[in-house]
Amino acid sequence: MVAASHSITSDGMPGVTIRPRTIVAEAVQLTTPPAIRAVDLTIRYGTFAAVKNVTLDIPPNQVTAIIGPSGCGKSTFLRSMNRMNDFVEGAHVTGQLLFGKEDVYAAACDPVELRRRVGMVFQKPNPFPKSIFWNVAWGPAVNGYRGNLAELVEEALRKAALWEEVMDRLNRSALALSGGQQQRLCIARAVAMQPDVLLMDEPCSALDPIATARIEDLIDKLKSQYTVVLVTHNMQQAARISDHTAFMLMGELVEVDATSRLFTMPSDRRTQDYITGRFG
Amino acid sequence: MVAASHSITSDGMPGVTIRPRTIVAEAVQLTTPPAIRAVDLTIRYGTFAAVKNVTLDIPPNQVTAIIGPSGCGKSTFLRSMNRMNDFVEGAHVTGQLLFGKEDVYAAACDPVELRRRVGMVFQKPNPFPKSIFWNVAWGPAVNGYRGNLAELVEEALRKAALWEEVMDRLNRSALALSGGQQQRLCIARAVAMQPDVLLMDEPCSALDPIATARIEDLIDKLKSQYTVVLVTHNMQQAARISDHTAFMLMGELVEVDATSRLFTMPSDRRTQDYITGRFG
Amino acid sequence: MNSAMTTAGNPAFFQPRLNRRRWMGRLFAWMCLAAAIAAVLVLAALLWHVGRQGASLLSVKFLTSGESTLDPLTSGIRSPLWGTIWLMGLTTILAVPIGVAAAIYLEEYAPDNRLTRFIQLNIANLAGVPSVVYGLLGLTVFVRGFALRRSVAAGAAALALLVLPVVIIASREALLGVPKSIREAAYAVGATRWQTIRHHVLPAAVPGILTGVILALSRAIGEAAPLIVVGAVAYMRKVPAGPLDPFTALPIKIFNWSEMPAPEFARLAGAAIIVLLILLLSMNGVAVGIRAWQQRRKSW
Amino acid sequence: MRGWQRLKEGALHAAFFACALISIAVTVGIIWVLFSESLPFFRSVPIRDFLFGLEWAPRTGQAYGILPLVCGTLLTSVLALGVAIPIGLATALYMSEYASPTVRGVAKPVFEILAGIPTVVYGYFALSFITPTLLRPLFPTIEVFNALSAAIVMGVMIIPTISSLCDDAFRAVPRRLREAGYALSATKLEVSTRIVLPAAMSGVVAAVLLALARAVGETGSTPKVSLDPLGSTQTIAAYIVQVSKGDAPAGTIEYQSIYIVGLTLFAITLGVNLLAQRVMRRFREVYE
Amino acid sequence: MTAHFVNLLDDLRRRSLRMASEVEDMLEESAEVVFSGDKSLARRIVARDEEVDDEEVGIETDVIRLLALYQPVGRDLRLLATILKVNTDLERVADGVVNIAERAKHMEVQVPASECAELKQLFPLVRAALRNAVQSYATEDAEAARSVMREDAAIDALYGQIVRKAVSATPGPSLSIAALLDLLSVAKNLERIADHATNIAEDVIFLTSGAIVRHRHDDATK
Amino acid sequence: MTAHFVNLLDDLRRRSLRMASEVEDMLEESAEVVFSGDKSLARRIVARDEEVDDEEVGIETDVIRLLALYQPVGRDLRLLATILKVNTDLERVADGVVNIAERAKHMEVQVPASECAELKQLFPLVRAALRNAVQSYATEDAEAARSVMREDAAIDALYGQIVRKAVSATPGPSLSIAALLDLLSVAKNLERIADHATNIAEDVIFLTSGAIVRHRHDDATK
Repeated sequence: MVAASHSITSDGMPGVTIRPRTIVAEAVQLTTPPAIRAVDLTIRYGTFAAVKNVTLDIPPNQVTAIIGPSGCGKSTFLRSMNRMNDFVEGAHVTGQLLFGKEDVYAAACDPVELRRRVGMVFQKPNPFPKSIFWNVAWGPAVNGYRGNLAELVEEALRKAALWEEVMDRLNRSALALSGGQQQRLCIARAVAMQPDVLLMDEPCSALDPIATARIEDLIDKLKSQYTVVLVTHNMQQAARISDHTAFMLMGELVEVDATSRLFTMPSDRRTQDYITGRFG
Repeated sequence: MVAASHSITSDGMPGVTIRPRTIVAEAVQLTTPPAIRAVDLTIRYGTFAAVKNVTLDIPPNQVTAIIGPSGCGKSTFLRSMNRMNDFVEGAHVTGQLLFGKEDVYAAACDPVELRRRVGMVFQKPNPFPKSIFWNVAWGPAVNGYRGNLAELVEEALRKAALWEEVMDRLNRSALALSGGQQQRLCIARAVAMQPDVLLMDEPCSALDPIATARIEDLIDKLKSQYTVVLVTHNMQQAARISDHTAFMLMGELVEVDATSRLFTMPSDRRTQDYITGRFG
Repeated sequence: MNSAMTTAGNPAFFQPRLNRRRWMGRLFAWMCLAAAIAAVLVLAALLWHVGRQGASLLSVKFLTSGESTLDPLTSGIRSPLWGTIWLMGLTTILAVPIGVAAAIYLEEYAPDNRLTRFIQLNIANLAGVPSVVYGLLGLTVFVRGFALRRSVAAGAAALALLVLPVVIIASREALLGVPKSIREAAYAVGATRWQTIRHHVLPAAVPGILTGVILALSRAIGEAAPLIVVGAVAYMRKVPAGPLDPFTALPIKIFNWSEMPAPEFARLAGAAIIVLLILLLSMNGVAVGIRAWQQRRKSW
Repeated sequence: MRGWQRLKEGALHAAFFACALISIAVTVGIIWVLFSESLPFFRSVPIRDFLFGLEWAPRTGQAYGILPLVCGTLLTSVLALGVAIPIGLATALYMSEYASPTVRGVAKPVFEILAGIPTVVYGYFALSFITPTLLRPLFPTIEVFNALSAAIVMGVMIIPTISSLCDDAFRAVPRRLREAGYALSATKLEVSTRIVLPAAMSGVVAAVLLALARAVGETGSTPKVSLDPLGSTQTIAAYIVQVSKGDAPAGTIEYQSIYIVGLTLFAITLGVNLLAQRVMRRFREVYE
Repeated sequence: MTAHFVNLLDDLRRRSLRMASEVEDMLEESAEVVFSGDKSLARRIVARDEEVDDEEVGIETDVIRLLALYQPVGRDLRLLATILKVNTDLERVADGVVNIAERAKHMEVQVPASECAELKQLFPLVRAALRNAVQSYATEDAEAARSVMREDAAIDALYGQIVRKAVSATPGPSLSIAALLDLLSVAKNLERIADHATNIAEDVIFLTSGAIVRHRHDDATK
Repeated sequence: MTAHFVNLLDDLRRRSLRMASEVEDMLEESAEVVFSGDKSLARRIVARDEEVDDEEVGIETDVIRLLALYQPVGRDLRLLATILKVNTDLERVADGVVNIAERAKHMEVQVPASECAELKQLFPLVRAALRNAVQSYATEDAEAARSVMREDAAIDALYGQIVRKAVSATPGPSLSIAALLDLLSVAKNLERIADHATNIAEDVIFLTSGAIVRHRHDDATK
């Protein structure tokens, strides 16, 4: 269980509380151990391999962007990190996906518990058709949060830079908010679970440029507290907000590098072609 | 009725056939008369003015992009050019919209005839659930095209850079094509009507970057034969493909200029703020 | 429009014949309108006819008195009305929980395998099975097999089976209308499947389910054929006191009266129809109201 | 997940599954009942006579040919479709393409009411209004229980089914297809009949088939065998009701005959339904 | 992401201005070296130049990085282009200052004061030109930039005077050819530093108006 | 829009290369002016410089335009940055050439051949350096660029030799101070042209590898 969520350790399963920070760095080249590590990860839908032998470290407290053309497997890869692919018929995973020391696809790993620690924000804003307050409070409430819910909601909304805009209408329906506000609400909802990692699946693709800019600013602020993994097909967005960028093509990881390096001096020809638009 | 359409003067209304080439250039500063000219155009939905007093010339055989934040009226303005707004309940137009010399909103103007000469491509690819051939041939057939349909279809598909890809499966359903191909098919469909003007309403917003690049290349090629008016909320796209860019804000036309000028030296503070992302 | 720049093709190849097309369009629109009006006229004629026949007999006494053998025009519909109420109550209790549960299974739990597809196909077919066949099923299984005899319970059970597929389909539609993104959102904050269904999917689907249930019941309320087959009696003065008592119902009484040659029975049937239609309309009204409310609320 | 939570999840899953299985039990029940009750029938009547016999006279205990019943059913149903298809389709086109939102808002509930009116009411309407008031002046020889009035009423009864399902099919055609049509200089008529209608065609066909299935399954008028719409016919459903009303004692051949007749009805409607579903599935694939 | 980019852009601009004031400083010090012959100061100038060189590379890398990552347009793009151009000019100014310092260091035989009069006049003029150019860059003041460009003529004239005087000079024991060449070299470097100041002023005009006024001073200074 | 942009980028690159060969030409001509004293040729060089100036402004405008409109990344961005930097260097080379031609024009008294020996050596070296640098730019050949950078030392050495000789020379009737200064100025300009050639070579290395090797020749030329 994560450090902050001590309120839910009451279920008497202390065995699951392996904390990433206790690992003795096994990857010597890294100063801090990766938040998530994929080792030779392959994801198949039936016979089709959507993700092929990907090995990648997601560094903690940074923004890692995954870019690539439609159907390159980037979304599938992202969704494997909190096992949202479980809901896809016929998805099959081989290789390892380590969240800290824990293998996400091991039998001992409970996806419900995992998702509490690895939050997710989706392509289209998907607030619950409830009040703004309960949108944020529902996740913690259902997971037996025993602190002050109102405080938690305020804190999450503040972190998502939404508090000022909604503080006087917490009981109104979340569906009355604008698209950009809804997406920030979804971020607040994820943040309220006090996760370690935030997965974002094209979080701005349904928003206009202005709302996009606000979300991007927000992601930039959040990365000091969370590990952010962002899938986007907007290369400029990856360039703007990520610290690291991974480029995928037909299920394979072609190149991963510091973003500023990847966008000025990509080392792989295919990356070069993709980012300069010469692809396909 | 407009000049080229002398075939329909059989309805006994010869008085309407004023031809623009007979004009003694009234706008001296222009070398060629504009293809479309909006003069003090205002479009209201009920009491809400979506477009306010816009005066703008669309130069022929060039690409004019209209940019602006969501809800700035750019789409409404575009759709006024072929009277697609007629289908919107409560839309009301004042001011003039001249297509050549003809006032599009005059009682004498038949929107059906107008739309044959002012083609449109929509945000989401919308091929008919028919064969590829009939997608292209349908418009001309309905309008009593008397030439060789097969040749017309081939020519249109070639112009839309799609012929090579579909020549051996013209009888297959258009819905089996990829999104990018569908959009090019929609362009071919518009082109087959031999219009003077092509209106494009965010033609790439539903496509991935690769398909987008192909459509943009295509628009660039088409502008030698057609006047293209393009609405986009992707500023980069406007920068890449247009010759002129108009920036709209809250229904007003803020600035219009050569694209390279607008994107390096915008003269209006609001344009500056919008293109550099400081808006809102 | 600068005809100078129409370089592509020759516009002379087009012969749009706009006047003819405009004229045809108007003609067609009028034809369609006429068809729609014709359908409405039938309804008007029906209502007018029924009203003319039965309105004068309507009174509180008509609702509360039993059938008179002496003077048909003093007959009332006490026992068929109560029979119908009993039937509806029991049918709801039997069909709705099972139907909604089955729909939840199919939408939320079922894996995409042969069994699931078979269940779905089977339900779609059940919805198309004629009501008479349900009557035969009820007759064999409930009346004789479970020895419920010709009771309200047997009739309600047959009706419950009749509306079950409709309830399942309507509930599935309602569940399907809840966007997948809402479920994903719930799972992503660490909710279990049941928590997701209980807190988000069901509340969002309830209006749709309710509408479907009401419409299914309003179909059941007018059914005569299966009840006749199961063995509702046409003539009965008593009101059923328990689920195992014999019964009659409004549609059966209407069917019975309308087949009688004497004109006063046609008037009685008309009056009963008015009662039945009022019941139906109020149920439909509730359903339409719920739907309108839901559509206003739903903005995802 | 806590232990008890896991248990609860599992129990609920099992319960929901059980409910879903009930639907299969119903089908199995129907088929088992129909077969087991009608098997004894063939002990006394040869299958050949049943399938190809041209007379249906169970009362006299001699003729058990199903063809007249099937013919009667189909005649009534086809006549009903003849009334319902043009009106239903035109109504649906009007509703989805021409009607303003206000008109729609009024008309749609009216059609729903029409759809919700029970069969018995229509039967009453046919007997007490259509035949005596409308048809008798035109065809003085018409019988009280005639196929024509049954067909007209049945047709009216299924108009809402057709118009509502077609309306749904037309409205499922995306708005952007219509816009594409208008942008290609088409008139409303052309867009309606040459884009919307073909695009929704399989939905229309499915609607017609479902309406047919409903017509087949409904109780119509009563006895006699003929293809003359002015004469009386008997439909399958009507036969079952008629026999049940008469309280035929179990074990008699008349009692068994309602099961074999029910089986026939079940087979016909099942066939039509399966066909409709196939068409419907193809229609859905186009847009989903 | 605008907020982040705006901050980065502002940081970069401030870095460029810091480098500019560093270079101004060095120019000031070089005057001291020339007129006092302080060799350790000369060495310090050379050392500072290395820092300037590093900073130049750093700023250029960052400009490219911001161009690649944030794809600026409008004024942001003009600012980045200006920073890039000013950066090059500042580095060249620093190089010129180093040249002056190097020359001054091995001015073994001091140039007689009589020969130095014009040089003593030239130094403050050039320093003022650079200071004003940097100032106009800091305040984005096109008018100030134009006045820098106008003043360049005076510097050129003074430099011409120095050259003419040198050409007509008679080398002898009090004025070796080497000393003369040193003196001319210092003057030449100063003149070029003033040219770079003019370039900076031109860049400021580009920044504010988008116009490239290089090679067209007549129009621009009006 | 890639196809369009690729074409524009290619056009711009070719324009830059054309300007480079123009400047190479001018350098060639300036040698002729120096050693033959052809004054009309000198005037033609000055005229050509104006064209080069215009072209420089044109190319820079286009670089900014492409940056604003197409927002390139990766190699495209590096190419644009390189074009921009090479552009500046080429313009400065042209300025140097003009300076040489101007000097040569008023070399009233011809410098004696004995004094010119090293200059005669220097010209072809510098021309080779510029040609090789432009060549490496045209072929995007980092190896060739590195060899240009290595060769710069020889040019610096030769220039040093010329300066030392001048310092130790005795001005007299056969060698006026003015002539000596002209000679030195030509040599100085040549040396600076070679520096610009080195800059171009550095830019080529940036283009091919993304590394900025300025001020770090030791690493780069290895």
